[in-house]
Amino acid sequence: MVNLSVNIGELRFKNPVLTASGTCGYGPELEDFFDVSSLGGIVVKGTTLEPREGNQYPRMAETPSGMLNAVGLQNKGIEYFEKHIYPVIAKYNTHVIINVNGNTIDDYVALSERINKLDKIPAIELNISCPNVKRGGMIFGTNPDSARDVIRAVRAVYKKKLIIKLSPNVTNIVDFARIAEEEGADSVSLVNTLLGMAVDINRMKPSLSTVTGGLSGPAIKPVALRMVWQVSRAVKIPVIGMGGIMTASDAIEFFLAGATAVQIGTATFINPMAPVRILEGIEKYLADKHFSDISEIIGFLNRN
Amino acid sequence: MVNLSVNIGELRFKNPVLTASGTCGYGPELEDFFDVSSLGGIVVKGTTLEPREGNQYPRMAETPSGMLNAVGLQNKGIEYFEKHIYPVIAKYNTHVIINVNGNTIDDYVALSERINKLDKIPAIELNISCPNVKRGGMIFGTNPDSARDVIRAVRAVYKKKLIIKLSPNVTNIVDFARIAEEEGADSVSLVNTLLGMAVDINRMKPSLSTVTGGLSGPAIKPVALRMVWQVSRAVKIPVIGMGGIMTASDAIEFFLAGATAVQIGTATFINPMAPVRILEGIEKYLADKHFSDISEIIGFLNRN
Amino acid sequence: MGKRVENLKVIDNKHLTEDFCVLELRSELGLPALLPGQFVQVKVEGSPETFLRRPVSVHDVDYSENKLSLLIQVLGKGTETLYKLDKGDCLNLLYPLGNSFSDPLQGESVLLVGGGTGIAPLLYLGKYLKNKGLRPVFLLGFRNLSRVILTEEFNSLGDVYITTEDGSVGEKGYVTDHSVLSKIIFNRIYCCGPDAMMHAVAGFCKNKNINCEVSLENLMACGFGICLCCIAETTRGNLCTCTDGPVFNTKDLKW
Amino acid sequence: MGKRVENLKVIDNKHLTEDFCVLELRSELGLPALLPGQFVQVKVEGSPETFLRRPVSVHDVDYSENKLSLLIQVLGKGTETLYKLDKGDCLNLLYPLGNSFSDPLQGESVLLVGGGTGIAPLLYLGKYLKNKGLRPVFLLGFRNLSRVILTEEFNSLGDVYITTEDGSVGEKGYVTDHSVLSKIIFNRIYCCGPDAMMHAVAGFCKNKNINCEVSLENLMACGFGICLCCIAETTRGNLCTCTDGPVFNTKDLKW
Ligand SMILES: Cc1cc2nc3c(=O)[nH]c(=O)nc-3n(C[C@H](O)[C@H](O)[C@H](O)COP(=O)(O)OP(=O)(O)OC[C@H]3O[C@@H](n4cnc5c(N)ncnc54)[C@H](O)[C@@H]3O)c2cc1C
Ligand SMILES: Cc1cc2nc3c(=O)[nH]c(=O)nc-3n(C[C@H](O)[C@H](O)[C@H](O)COP(=O)(O)OP(=O)(O)OC[C@H]3O[C@@H](n4cnc5c(N)ncnc54)[C@H](O)[C@@H]3O)c2cc1C
Ligand SMILES: Cc1cc2nc3c(=O)[nH]c(=O)nc-3n(C[C@H](O)[C@H](O)[C@H](O)COP(=O)(O)O)c2cc1C
Ligand SMILES: Cc1cc2nc3c(=O)[nH]c(=O)nc-3n(C[C@H](O)[C@H](O)[C@H](O)COP(=O)(O)O)c2cc1C
Ligand code: FES
Ligand code: FES
Repeated sequence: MVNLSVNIGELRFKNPVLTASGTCGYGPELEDFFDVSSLGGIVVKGTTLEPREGNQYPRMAETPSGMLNAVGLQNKGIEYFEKHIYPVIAKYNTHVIINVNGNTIDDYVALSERINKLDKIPAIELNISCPNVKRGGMIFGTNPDSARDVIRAVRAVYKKKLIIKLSPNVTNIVDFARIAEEEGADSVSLVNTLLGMAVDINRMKPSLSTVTGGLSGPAIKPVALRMVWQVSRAVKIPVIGMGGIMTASDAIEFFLAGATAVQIGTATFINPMAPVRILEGIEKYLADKHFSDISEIIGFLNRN
Repeated sequence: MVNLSVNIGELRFKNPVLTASGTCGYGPELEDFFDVSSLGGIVVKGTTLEPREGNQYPRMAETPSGMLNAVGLQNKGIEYFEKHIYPVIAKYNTHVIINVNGNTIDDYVALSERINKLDKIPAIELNISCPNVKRGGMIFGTNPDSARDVIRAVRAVYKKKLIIKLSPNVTNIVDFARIAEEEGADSVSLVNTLLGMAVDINRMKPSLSTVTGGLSGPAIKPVALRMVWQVSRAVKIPVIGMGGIMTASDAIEFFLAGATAVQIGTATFINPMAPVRILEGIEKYLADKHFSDISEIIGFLNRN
Repeated sequence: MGKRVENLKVIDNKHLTEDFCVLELRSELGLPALLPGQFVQVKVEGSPETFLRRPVSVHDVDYSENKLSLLIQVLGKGTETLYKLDKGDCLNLLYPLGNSFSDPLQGESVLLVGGGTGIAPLLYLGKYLKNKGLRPVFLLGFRNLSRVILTEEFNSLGDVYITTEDGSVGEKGYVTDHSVLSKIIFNRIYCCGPDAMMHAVAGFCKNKNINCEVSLENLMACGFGICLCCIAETTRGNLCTCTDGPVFNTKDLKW
Repeated sequence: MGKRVENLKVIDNKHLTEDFCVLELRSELGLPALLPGQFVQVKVEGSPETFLRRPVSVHDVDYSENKLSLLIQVLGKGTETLYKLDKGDCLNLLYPLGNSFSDPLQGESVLLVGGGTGIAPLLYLGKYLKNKGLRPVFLLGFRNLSRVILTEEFNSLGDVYITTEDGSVGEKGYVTDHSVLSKIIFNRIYCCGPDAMMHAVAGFCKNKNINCEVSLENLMACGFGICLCCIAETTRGNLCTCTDGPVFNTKDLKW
C-alpha cells in the first residue's frame, strides 16, 4: 500500500488531490459522478460577503488547449452559504475549504472571521488573484504591499489553516510567496488563471463581455509548473499546485517540481471524473516505481 | 486591391507579416519553400557580439499546443554575420531586421553601433526579453530601470528604427512599453516567450537542460493578445504583435486588438509556408469584409 | 436522474445535406430517461481546437433499441468532426443534462417553432406531445429550399408550416411573418432557433399573452452547473442555461 | 535538392507486431531524390499532444512507383496515430531532410548495426550499398523473439547476424557482444539504435580504429535548421542534427 496522505501544518489530507475553486461548484454537483469524500479536499466556489451576480454574458471562450473565463465571482454570498450549503457539505468526510474574496481588506477580514466560526471548515484559501473583478482580487495579488496588508489582516482574525492563492500575472511570484510565509500563512496555492483575451474576428468584437479573462487549462501548465518549482524552492510552507492538470502524469510533474498537493480545475469540466482518475493514476505511478509514500516524490527535482 | 502596407515611422513595410527572431534562421533556410522577399520583413536570429554556443541539449520540449525552448542565443556572432550572412540577405527585397542581444549595456551598445553601419539593415529589434540566458536578456526586460538604461544607451547610438522586444513575464507590460516610448524607441514588439517548464516523469528530471525555458505557440496566444491590446491602447508608437499565430485568423485577432504588424514564430516550424499562407489569408479576410486598407482593422476594438 | 459519462456507439450517421446530419447512437448500458429539451455534452476527440465538450440537443430517442439521435449542423471544427463520424466509431457523452420543456395544460393548442438546427429538440418534443394525446403544430423556418430538412418526420407528428427567406418553400419571410399565426390561436409556443428568431417569437407571444418557452444555445464550458459560464439574465438573477435551462419561459428572461 | 511540404497517400500500412508497422506512402508529385540516412517530418493530425511534426527515417524507396516506406515504432500519441493510419488516408510530409551516410571507399568491408527502430534507415542504406556492388553485413539487436522483425528483407541484401537480450534468437546479449565482430574485420560501421548501443559501438570502433557513423535521434522542433533545438555537441561546436546530421562520424562527436 502506498501512503498518499499529506499535511498542511497539522492538518492532514487523506490524499493530495483537491478540486479547484470555481470548477467544482460546492461539491454536490459532482456527486452524480463519484463520491466527493474520496478526494483529499474540495475548495468551493469563490465566496464573498454579499451575493454577486458576476459579469455579463459571454463569459467564456475556448482557446487552444485552454479556455478563458470571466465569471467574476458570481455567488450567493456567505449567508446563503451558511444556511443552505454548509449543512449539506458539512457531512462530507473530506476537507471543505472556502475560497475567500473581497473588494477591500475589511471585506476579506469580515468574511474570514465569519468562516472561522464554521466548525467543519478547517481552512480558507484567500483569493488575491481573481483577474475577473474590477476591485479587489488581482489588485491585491499583484502589489506586494497590498498583498502583505490583506494577508496580515486576515491572519489576525482567522485561526485555522490559511492558504494564500497567488496570481501568476506577476514578474516574480516568489516575492508574494515569501510575503505569505512571513505573514504566517500556512500554505500557498498557485496558480490562478493567467490574464488573457480572445477576439471574434467575424463579429470584430472581444469574445468576452469583459474583454480580458482568466486563462486556464493545459495551455498554462508549463507556466504553472515553473512557478510551483520556483516557489517551492523558496519557501518552507507547503505549496499546492494547479494549472492545466488533466491527467495523473500532469499531477506528478507538479509533485516532482515541489507541490505537496494539487488542485484539479478545468479538467473537471471535460471529464467530471477527472479528479478521481488522477488520484488513481498517482497511486499507480507510485506503485509502479516502487515508492511507498507520496512524500518520496514531492520536490524530487530539488533534491539533487 | 487591398492595401497591406504599414509603417513604423517613415519606414514602410509592404505588408504586415514578418518572421519572428529565432524561428526563421537568417532567411535562406526558408527559400526552398517560398520567396522570402514576399514578406513584409524578416527578423533574423538573435545575434551577439561574440559567437555563442547556447545551452546544452535537450533544448526543447513539446507542451499542449505549444513548445518550450532553451536555445540560449546560439549564434556565430556579428563578425560572422557581417562576412557571411549579410552579403546574402542584403539582396532580399524586404526589410531585414537584426535581433540584438547582450549581457551588458555595453554589449548592446557596441553591437547596435556596429549594425548601424550596415546599410541594408533598416532596423534592429532590441531583445530585452530572452528567458534563456543567465545574464542580460530578461533581466533587462523585467526591471523598469534597467530597461530604461539599456534603451536610452542604444537609442543614443543607433540612428535607424529601434524596436524594443518586450517580455511577457512582468506584472504590467504597459510600464515597459511606456519606457520604450519615452526613450525614443520607434516601436515595441511583443511578446517574447513565457517562462515555463516541463518534467519528464519517467526519468524524473526536468525536460530541459536548463530546467526552465521559453513557452511559445498557440498556448500563449490569449496572453499575447491581451498584452498587445493593453499596450496599443497605452502608447502611440506602433506595436508589433506575436505569440501563437498559426493562421490568418489568429493574425487578424492581433490587428483588431491593435497590432500594426505581426511576427510569425513557432508556426513556421510546423509549416514552413505559414508566413505566406497567413499573408494570403489576411488579404482574403479584408477583401471578404470589403476593407480596402489593413489600417481599417488595426486597433478596431479600441475605436468604439 | 443521475448524470453519467458514457461511450456510445455510432450505429448510423445520415447525411441530410452538406452540413446537416443525424447521428444515431446506441447506449450499451441502456439509455437513461431523457426529456424533451434536454441535451448532451459530446467530447470531440482528435482536434486541438475542441478542448471543451460540445452541447447538442436530444433530437430523438428510441428506448426499445437504446438509440439516441442527434441532429448536427456543421459550424466549426467540432461539428465537422461529428459529421464525419462513421458507423462503429465511439462518441463520449456526458448526459442527460438540462431541464425540459414544460407540459402543456389539458386542451391547450401548442405550436412548435424552429429554425435551422433549432429544429433539433422539436422532433422529440413533438413525439412526446403526440404521445400525450396532443396534436402539435410545427412552424419551421429555413433559409432556402436546399436547407429544408426532416419535414417528413415532422409531418408524421402534426401539421407542418414552413417559411423560407427566399420563398422557395412555404411562405416567404421569417417564421413570425407566417399566416398561420393569425389563423390559429395558440395557447403555448415552444421555440428553438437563432437568437433573432427566438426574440421575435417571444415578442409576438408577449403581445398576444401566449405562454412561450425558448431553448437557449448559450456558450457552455461544463454543461452541468459547475463553471457558471452559461448564464442567462433572468428576473431571478443570472441563472445557468445548462441546469436551470436550456428551456426558459420568456417571461422569466430579461428580453 | 529542394525541401517541400506535400500530402502523400497511404497505400498500405503493414502491422508487423503490436507496436511496429511499415507505412507505405505514394507521392503524386513524384518522389524527390532520397539518400540513405535522410528523414522526413510527418504532421500527425488530430491530437492536441502532437503539436510538432515527428521525425521518421527513410526506410525504403521505390522510385518506379513513387513509393516511400517508413518503419514506425509506437512510443507515444504521435506514433500511435501513425500506426492506426489506413489505406487511403493522407499524411503531410516535410522532406527530404538531413544529410546521409557517406559512401564507403572501394573494397571496404562494411557492417550495418541496428537496434529497435534504429534498423529503419539500414534497409535503404543496405539496398543502396548493394546497388554499389558491396555486400553489406547486418548486425541487428532486438530485445527478444517477439521483437525480431524484417530479417527476411535484410537477408535479401546480405548476411544477417542477430542478438537478443534473452538469447531467444541469435546470440544472447548486446550487439557489441556478438562473435561476428571478432571474426570479421570491418573497415566501416554504420549504426543506428538506442543511445547506449551507439555509444557502445562507437567505443568499439574507436578502439579498433574503425570508421564509424551513427544516426542520432535528437529531439527536433523544425527539422530543417531554423530552431537550433536539435544540437549535437561536436568538435566543431554545436551542430544541428537535422541539417548537419542526423548522420555523424563518431570521431566528430564529443562522445
Ligand atoms: C443547449 C444547446 C443545444 C444545442 N443543440 C444543438 C444541436 O442539436 N445540434 C447542433 O448542431 N448544434 C447544437 N448546439 C450548438 C452547438 O453546440 C454548436 O454549434 C457547437 O458547439 C459548435 O462547435 P464547433 O466546434 O463546430 O464550432 P466552433 O468552432 O466552436 O464555433 C463555430 C462558430 O460558431 C459560434 N458558436 C459556437 N457555439 C455557439 C453557441 N452555442 N452560440 C453561439 N455561437 C456559437 C462560434 O462563436 C464560432 O463563430 C446546441 C448548443 C446548446 C448550448
Ligand atoms: C532523425 C530521426 C529519425 C527517426 N526515425 C524514426 C523511425 O524511422 N521510426 C520511428 O518509429 N521513430 C523514428 N524516430 C523517433 C520518432 O521521431 C519518435 O519516436 C517520435 O517522435 C515519438 O513521437 P510520439 O508522439 O509517438 O511519442 P511522444 O509522446 O512524443 O514521446 C514518447 C516518449 O518517447 C520519448 N521520445 C520521443 N522522441 C524522442 C527522441 N527523438 N529521442 C528520445 N526520446 C524521445 C519522449 O520523451 C517520451 O518519453 C526518429 C527520430 C529522429 C530524430
Ligand atoms: C470557470 C472558472 C471559475 C473560477 N473561479 C475561481 C474562483 O472563484 N476562485 C479562485 O480562486 N479561482 C477560480 N478559478 C481558478 C481555478 O481555481 C484555477 O486556479 C485555474 O483554473 C487553474 O487551474 P486549471 O488550469 O486546472 O483550471 C476559476 C477557474 C475557472 C476556469
Ligand atoms: C526556438 C526559438 C528560438 C527563439 N529565439 C529568439 C531569439 O533569438 N530572439 C528573440 O527575440 N526571440 C526569440 N524567440 C521568440 C520568438 O521570436 C517569439 O517571440 C515567440 O516564439 C512567440 O511567438 P510564437 O508563439 O509565434 O513562436 C525564439 C522562439 C523560439 C521558439
Ligand atoms: S456550462 Fe458550466 S455552468 Fe453551465
Ligand atoms: S530541429 Fe530545428 S534546427 Fe534541427
